Amino acid sequence: MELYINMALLTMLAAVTVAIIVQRDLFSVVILSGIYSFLMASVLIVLDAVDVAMTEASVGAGISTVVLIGTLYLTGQKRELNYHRSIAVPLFVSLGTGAMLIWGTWGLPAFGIQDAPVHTHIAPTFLLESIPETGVPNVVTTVLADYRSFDTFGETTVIFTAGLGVMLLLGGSRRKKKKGETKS
Amino acid sequence: MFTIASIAVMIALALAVTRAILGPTVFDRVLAANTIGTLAILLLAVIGFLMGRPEWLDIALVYGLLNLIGTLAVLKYFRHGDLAHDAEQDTKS
Amino acid sequence: MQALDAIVQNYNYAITVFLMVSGLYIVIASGNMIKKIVGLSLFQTSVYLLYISAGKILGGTAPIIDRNYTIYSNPLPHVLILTAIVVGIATVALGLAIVARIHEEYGTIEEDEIFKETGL
Amino acid sequence: MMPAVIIAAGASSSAVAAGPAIPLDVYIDWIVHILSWAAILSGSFFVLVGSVGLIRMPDVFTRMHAASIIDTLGAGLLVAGMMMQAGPSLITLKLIFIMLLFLVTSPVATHALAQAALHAGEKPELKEDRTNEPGSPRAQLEEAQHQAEGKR
Repeated sequence: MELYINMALLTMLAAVTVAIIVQRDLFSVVILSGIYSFLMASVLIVLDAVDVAMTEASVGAGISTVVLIGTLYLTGQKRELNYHRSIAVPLFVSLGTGAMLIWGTWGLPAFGIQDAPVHTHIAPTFLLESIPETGVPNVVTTVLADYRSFDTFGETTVIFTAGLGVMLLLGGSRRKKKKGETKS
Repeated sequence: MFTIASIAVMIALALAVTRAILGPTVFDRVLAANTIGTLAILLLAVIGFLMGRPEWLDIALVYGLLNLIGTLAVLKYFRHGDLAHDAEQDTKS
Repeated sequence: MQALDAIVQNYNYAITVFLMVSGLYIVIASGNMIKKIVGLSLFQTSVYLLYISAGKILGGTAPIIDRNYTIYSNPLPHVLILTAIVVGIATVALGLAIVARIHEEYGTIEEDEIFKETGL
Repeated sequence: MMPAVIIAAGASSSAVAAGPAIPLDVYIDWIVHILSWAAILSGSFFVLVGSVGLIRMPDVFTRMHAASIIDTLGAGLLVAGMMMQAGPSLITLKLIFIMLLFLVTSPVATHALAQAALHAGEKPELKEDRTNEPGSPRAQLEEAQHQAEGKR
């Protein structure tokens, strides 16, 4: 049953993606990307990644939508303008990449089998040692904050740098503009 | 029992996605997005019971709150043209 | 029957490839920078789907230890993707800030208009 | 898990129904099980009805009615059925919170949507808009357009 729910949700995901490609109204693109994030979070729940689904929903459907709408407010553009760009080159590049990726998936193990190489390396150790070593039942939390905590620390640094970049890009120039407006 | 419920919710989800893709105005899409959020919460709860692990319902609460925030952000933009609208300015001017 | 099995086994990978290719197509073909960034986030999301599909075990359950269950899905891809999601939103926010800055400088967010203006 | 226990109890009660001594708990479990079946089935029905309405209704304002069926009756009955299945536990508390969340957020979102749509110039489609009889708003509009074109 979970397999069929998974397949149906993935089909809807593909349909929403096609709608995003075709759509020219930028608000609709933003709302459709929010819908895409909700559907993706549901897929992740079906695939047992509960924590990832929570993060994807809060980041993709929450923060990302609000940030995109904020940008639409700052730029004030409502529609994508219709330039007569040739679609031959993008189509060729993406179809070529797609063909190579499909060729690459032939070597992958079948979906959901238990003895795939991914599951034999270190994951059993994490699952077995989590309770005795840390006492936390949620293994994802254990790995994130205990076994790979330096990784998480690096991620925090990345977010800090990005926040700094956004503040430098937007803060300074807008303040100047506002001062100029009050003078004139 | 939960199989029937999950099939019903999946069909409803498919119809709501259709409305989001077809929707002639932006408001149709916002309405469909709101409905998809509700249906995702229901699907989450039903799948939790279907697989026998209904402990994940906290996530459904997160979904519900985010759904409201996303909808209100979009609609506030349309109503006032601004995300941080000050209601007092309306009465002053 | 065998064909059906093949479809079921490769459906996740096929959709992953489709999402990735559409993200790439939007980034190349669209001239609007906000839409380009939406395409970028589609591309990132397809990578999440690939990792999580690899970590799933059919018949397994979420990796929260409980006495009633013995088979759990692989927790390691979940951790990697948690990091990737957060870094992804940082990228998107920075990209959108650059778009807003470009709009202040050139008055447009269409690539072609900027090229026309600067004579590139 | 709880549902399995209830199903087992229901099955045993029907098997032992001929026997003399059946504890009262078994009957109560059975009734709760049937009630939760009914609640979940009717909830599924209302979810389907709401989503079909979302597709078939003519404009935004009428579609909001259809969507609110999903938010109130559909979600309410489904959550009630699940509560009966879960029994008194932490899960029931979480389900109650989800239901309260629906009851608070759904009207707020719908109100904001209707206000924004009206503000943006969407007009609800009235009954007289659909007829073409003389005297109806659409006929008057067409008349006015006709005259304007004639003057030009």
